[in-house]
Amino acid sequence: MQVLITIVSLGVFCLLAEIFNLRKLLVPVTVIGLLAILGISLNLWAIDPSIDSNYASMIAVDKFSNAFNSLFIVLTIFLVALSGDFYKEHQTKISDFIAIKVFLLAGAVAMVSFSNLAMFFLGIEVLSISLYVLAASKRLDIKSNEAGMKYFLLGSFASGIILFGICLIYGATGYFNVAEIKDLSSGAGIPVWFPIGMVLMIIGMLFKIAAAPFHFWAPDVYEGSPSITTATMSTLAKVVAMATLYKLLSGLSSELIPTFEMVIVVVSILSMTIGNIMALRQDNVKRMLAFSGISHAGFMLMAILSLSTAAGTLLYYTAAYALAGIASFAVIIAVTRDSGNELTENFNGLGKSNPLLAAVLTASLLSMAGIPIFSGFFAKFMLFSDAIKAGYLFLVIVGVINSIISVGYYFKLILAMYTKEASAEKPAVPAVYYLVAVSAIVLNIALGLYPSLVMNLLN
Amino acid sequence: MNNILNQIGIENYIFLSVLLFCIGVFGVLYRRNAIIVFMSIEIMLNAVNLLFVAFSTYHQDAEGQVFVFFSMAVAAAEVAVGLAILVSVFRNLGSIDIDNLKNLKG
Amino acid sequence: MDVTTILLLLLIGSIATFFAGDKLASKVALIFSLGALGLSLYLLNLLNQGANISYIGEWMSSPKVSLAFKADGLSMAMVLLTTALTPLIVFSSFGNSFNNSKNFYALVLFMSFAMVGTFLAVDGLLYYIFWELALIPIYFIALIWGNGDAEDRKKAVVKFFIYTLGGSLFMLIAFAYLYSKAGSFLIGDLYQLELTGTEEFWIFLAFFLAYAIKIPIIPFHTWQAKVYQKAPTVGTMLLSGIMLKMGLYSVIRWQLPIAPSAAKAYMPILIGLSIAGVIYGSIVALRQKDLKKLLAYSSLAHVGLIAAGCYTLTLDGLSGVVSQMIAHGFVIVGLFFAAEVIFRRYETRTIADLGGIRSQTPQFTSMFMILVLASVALPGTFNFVGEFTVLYSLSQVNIWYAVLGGTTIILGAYYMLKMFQNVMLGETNTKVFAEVTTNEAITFVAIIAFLLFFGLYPKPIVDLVTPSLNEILAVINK
Amino acid sequence: METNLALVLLLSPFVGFLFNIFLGSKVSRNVSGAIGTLTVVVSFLLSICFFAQLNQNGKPFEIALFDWIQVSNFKLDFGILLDQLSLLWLLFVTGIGSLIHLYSISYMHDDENMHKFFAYLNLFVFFMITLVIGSNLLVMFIGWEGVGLCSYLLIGFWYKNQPYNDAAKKAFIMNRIGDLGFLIGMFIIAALFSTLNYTEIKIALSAGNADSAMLGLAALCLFIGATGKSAQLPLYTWLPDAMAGPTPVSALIHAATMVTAGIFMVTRMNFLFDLTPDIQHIIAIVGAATALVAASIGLLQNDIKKVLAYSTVSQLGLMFLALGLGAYTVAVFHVITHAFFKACLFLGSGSVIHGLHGEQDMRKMGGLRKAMPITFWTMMISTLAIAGIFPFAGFWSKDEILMVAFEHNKVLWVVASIASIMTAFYMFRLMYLTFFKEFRGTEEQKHHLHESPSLITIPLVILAILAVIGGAINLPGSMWLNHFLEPILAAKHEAHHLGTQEFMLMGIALVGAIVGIIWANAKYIKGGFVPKEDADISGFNKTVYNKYYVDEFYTFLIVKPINSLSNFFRTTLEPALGKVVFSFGTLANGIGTQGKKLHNGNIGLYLFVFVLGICAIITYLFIAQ
Repeated sequence: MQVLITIVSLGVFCLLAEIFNLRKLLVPVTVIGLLAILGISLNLWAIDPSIDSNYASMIAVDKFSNAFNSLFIVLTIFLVALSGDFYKEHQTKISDFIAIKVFLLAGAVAMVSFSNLAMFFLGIEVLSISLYVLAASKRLDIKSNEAGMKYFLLGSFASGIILFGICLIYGATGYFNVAEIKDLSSGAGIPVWFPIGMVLMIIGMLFKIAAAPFHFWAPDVYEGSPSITTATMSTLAKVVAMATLYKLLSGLSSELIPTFEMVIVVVSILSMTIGNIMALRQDNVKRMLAFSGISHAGFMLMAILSLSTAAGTLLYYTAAYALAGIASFAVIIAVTRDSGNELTENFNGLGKSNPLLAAVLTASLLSMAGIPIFSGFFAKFMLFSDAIKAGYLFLVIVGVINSIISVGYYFKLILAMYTKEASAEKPAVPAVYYLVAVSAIVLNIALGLYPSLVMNLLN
Repeated sequence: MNNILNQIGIENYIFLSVLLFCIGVFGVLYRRNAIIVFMSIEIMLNAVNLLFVAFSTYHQDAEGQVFVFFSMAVAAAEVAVGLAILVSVFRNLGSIDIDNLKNLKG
Repeated sequence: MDVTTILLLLLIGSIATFFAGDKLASKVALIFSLGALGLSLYLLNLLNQGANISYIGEWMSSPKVSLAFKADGLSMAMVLLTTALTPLIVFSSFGNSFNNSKNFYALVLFMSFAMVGTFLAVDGLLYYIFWELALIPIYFIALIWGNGDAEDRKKAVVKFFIYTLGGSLFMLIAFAYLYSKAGSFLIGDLYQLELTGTEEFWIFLAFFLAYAIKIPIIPFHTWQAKVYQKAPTVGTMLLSGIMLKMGLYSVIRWQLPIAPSAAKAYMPILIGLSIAGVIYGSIVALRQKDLKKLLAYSSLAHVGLIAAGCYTLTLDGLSGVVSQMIAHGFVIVGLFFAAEVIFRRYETRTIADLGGIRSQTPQFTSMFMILVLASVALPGTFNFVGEFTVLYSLSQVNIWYAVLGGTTIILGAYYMLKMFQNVMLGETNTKVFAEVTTNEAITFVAIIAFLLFFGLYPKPIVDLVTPSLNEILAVINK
Repeated sequence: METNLALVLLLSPFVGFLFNIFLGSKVSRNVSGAIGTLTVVVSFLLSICFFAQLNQNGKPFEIALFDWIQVSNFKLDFGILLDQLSLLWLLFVTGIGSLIHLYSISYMHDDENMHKFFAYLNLFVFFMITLVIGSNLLVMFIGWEGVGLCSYLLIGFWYKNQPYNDAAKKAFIMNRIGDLGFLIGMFIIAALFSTLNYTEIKIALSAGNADSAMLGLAALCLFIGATGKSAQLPLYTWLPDAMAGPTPVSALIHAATMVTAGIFMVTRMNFLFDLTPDIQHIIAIVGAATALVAASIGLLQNDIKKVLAYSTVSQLGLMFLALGLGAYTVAVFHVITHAFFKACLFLGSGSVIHGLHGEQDMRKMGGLRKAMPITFWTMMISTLAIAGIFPFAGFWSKDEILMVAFEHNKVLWVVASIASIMTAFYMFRLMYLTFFKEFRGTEEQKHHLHESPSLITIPLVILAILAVIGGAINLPGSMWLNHFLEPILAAKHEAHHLGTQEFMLMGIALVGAIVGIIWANAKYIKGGFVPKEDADISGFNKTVYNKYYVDEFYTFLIVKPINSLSNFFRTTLEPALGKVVFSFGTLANGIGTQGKKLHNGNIGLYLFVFVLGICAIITYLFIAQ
């Protein structure tokens, strides 16, 4: 709860900063503030997992939520750091944007720390509404408007579904408290609404992680949104939704019923395949990464299949994926900031004109493709390993085939960087991009070299 | 309160809510005017709210009603943002037909 | 002192090369690769004295992966092949100039690092990581510094990467499966697993896919010729000289002992495919128009025979395979270098444009001739020792395998001599062909000296690898 | 001491090779030639020493130098075995080798790459010695392949001429076909006896419990090896083409030494072949057939060296006939006499070609008798020898073969006799066309006609003398060779006691030879016939002239199909296989392109699919439960 409160306070501070004209200091101060919050979050590590009863049992501070919180905070630090330059044309609104990001983080923290469905719902809505705003934040750009509109319509539709699900669960059990629901859910005589409610909630979350067939919004919204928002969606929002889905499932019922596992398997296969195959023919990098994100959602769904043991793996996968995502978006923003579009052509000749950024982007793409020594490899490997243990060899084979396909489009970008000639001179890139990109990829590689750092946290 | 539920039965509330919810869903699916789509979503949310209240009564538990307040607040916030986006869209596009939002595809 | 020092040296060398700058890069790379060679010879000496130069350390606990590097005779032989060829390859490139040479040489050393790691690692996942790591540098080397039409090259290189990666990923599944059974990736634990027939079959198949593409065994070879042709010669040398040996080594180290009964059950198919590769590669090589492509197909034919030797599951087969791997590594590097020497002067590799070189350059002719002869396994060269032993082991399994596999000595002579005739002989070419430089000559002489010395006295190598092969055979036949 | 001497014997030509290859271009031609010759002479002298020693104590000298190849069930070493058989071969290899080196100093004097020539020639002698003195099959195989290599290098010595290179390549590949047989044979033997050492195989065989089918296969495979190297049916076609090389090469490699390697090997492995009578029959039949076919082709050839080449093939056939009949000594005897007179004939023809500045077509010769008397007389003697005229060396050895054939199989005898008559005919045809009548070449050539220098004629004379007296080593009666080889060949072939039948056979052979000579005389001296131009040859003659179209047949049957298969693979199958792999990518891309149409940006569709997804999942869950 401390974390949540401090984050919200930081958000409020950001808003106030506008009033006191502290715009120049805003980004550094927010980053420092977030680092402090990260410290708090890590400090909580020693505390026994317990439900924070001081706040009406709304928040549960356990290892799972703590670990994910820390990850979210790290991601937010990167995203905020990138915002400074990204919004430099919009100085007057910068505190709004940053405040929204911080509030978004608050929503994210609420989502993984909930021990009451009310908290869950509030978290998800805080996160979603922040994203609607961010997606549509380029007011004069019709694409940004369209992205915001699409995201909003589909998102609130999904919210309605989730809400309906919560309602049915409440109706079936009479509780919003997760622990109580779990107790009741395993007992006999539970009304039929309960599974329906569960399913509706899960479907809502599947929408949030952009799993097929609920993925249609993702490419459009990713493409239309300002790049920094896309970065937020594809890294932070996706990771949050995935963690929440995991927590929701493991929190509400002890075991998935086999038929429902089948649904997850099908959705996972569909997401992987559709994501990868669609990504092959994309010219817009953001759109391509959107489809890549869809396929990663499919991969992450594998973790659901070994619900009791896969928390560590999921944390690792999300961390690896998000860090690679941050690194690649840092480069993408840096490269495309002056061109007005995100077509692959912008990357032509980057290997010569800016070898460091090219190397970072290459590394992050390789990580997403699952090439060792990057953490993406271990992430995939552990997922596969867990899935095999759970007896889903077939799913793993599909996953592997998809990994092979994915190399095709990741390498398209790499090829553009190294084999094509640059069309125009690239202007200098501010240092912050280098800083973010390099530190994200270094973290990624560090996770690759020492997977135990993360793996052992939750096991 | 008990009496009313005894007389009518919780199932009927559920059916009503589901019906309302479905009306909302169909509204979302078939209408092309963004405002009407918004309203349909509101219908969906309100159907759920209704059900929350019914369950709250059924379980003799106030939490459900408290939740409705959350959900109404959230819905209001959502619509506020939604309308803002809609205004922005209308300014750029001169229309609020969602079928015209086809710049992003492929 | 253990084998990790070689790895560290190569890794540091790679970084140092990168920071040395474009001018010094090649020299720094040469120094480090020579250092690695010296170090591996020193370690070999330690090994021969009975010292323990293996290393095992904890890496991660969940999944349980260890930093396990075992240096037995087989591994050391392959490490030596790598560390001996790397300086040679680096040195051979002194006559070329590369853009961004610091990146280039850093990648070469990094690749060498990864390959040494592959040969040493005895932890499944660690091995797999090195296996994949080796792929990345060669991808960039071929892509960025390759020759020919950029679009064509890109297509070929990307296909190569995706194809080999695809195969390897199935191996990864196999490892994941084995891990779920054994709870460990250590090779010793994997050897001891009791697998059912079906399990073994699928695991064997997964490994086979990875190795058959890498080696390559037909019909998984389609990436090979184009990539060899398009890659810069250094890349081609790395690929053909060392990298495809990774596949063959892995067959011996991983595939056979882990799934021996599948290997036994499908032996005819495996040997048949391999030998079909011998004949097919030889026949395709006959009419190639491009010198490097011809050599690529010759390589296909040779590794086909080597692979056949692997699958005989006999000591002779395996020890012949090791000899032949080393011999082929050297000879193919030499042959590609000869192609490069010609290219440096004539700027073409089209056989039809060549010819009539011999009269201008007697030294080069002699050295090229010796390499051609080594490649057709003339007795007295190391290649003969390997080929003889492999064919002998095939004849032990079934005399017809030896007969069919033996056609390589006929067809090999046919296409190699035809190539030599068209490239070197005939009326004096109108274009001037400068005699080889001292640097070039040193490279050739080193290769030739190696091949001839071990051709006459292969005992050190055979003695080195036999004990470890016996251990592996004991596992296979348990 | 003996070891060192043996090593010197072996390595001396190799030193010559190294000297000539590295320093040859820096010293004068004469020095390089002299070094090349001397190193072979050293080997020759050492061979004589060893021979003398062996004659004294009768103990063969065997030593294992160092381990070489090691496989699971046995170990192979570099071993040297100097016994009666190897020393005999050594003597004539190094002896004739020395003479031919001497000859080459003059013959090759104008060639820019003379030092290379000597280098290769030395290398050849080195490998030939290796082949002969190895103590196991694998060492023999080194030499076996090594001489093949040298043959390749020397046939293609004038490398600027692509047809010559083709001939060289052909020789190497044909040899390699045989070599594969040799290898397989070795494998079988190694599998059976776990050794390749001659002595050990012999001991193992005498135990007599080996599978006879496998033995037969081994013998057959080894014989296939021999047919390659010794140019027997069906692998003989390379030898006539090999005449592309300089004439000394033809004399040394393609007449006297290398091509007899097959006979050496079979003789070496006599204990194996003796146990496989079926294979011996095959050998005899192949030998006889080769003798006849090659002789018949020789009848109509116009290239002086081609005639000699076919004659060589034919004579080798006779030797194999003897081998097949178990008469190893007889074969060896003929090998030695043949080496003398055939080397002489080749060198003589070289002298003629030298005198005519490269002309090899007999139709453009004639009347050279006066201009080149030494060449003429030495060649005449050798011709008489090869034709089997009493008392020249060839008479004795060939007669022995015919006798053995008569004893075993009358058909083979008839075939061999016909081949002999043909031999006499075409050899005299050669002599008549070359040396008799008027000169048919250009005026300029006629103007330059001269006898060759003494470095060329001395070897001719020496060889001619040997062609006369060479038969002495195994005259019926003394049978020195038989006795000498007894330790190796274990007296399997009883020496003929001279009876009526023998004399009668000798007479028949002699008469046959004379008939051949008279026939040639009638046609070319009396009739004054000169062979027609290529275009005018017709009918069966044309078939024979074109060597029964065997080369064309091979081209059609093997070379063409392989090449078109290669083309098919290269242009069709390879891209197709490549496409299979690519097709996965293409398929994925295609689906992607189609999928783009599905993601059409319509929110209505997105919502619809969303709802559809929900309905599907819920329906499924209800049905499944």
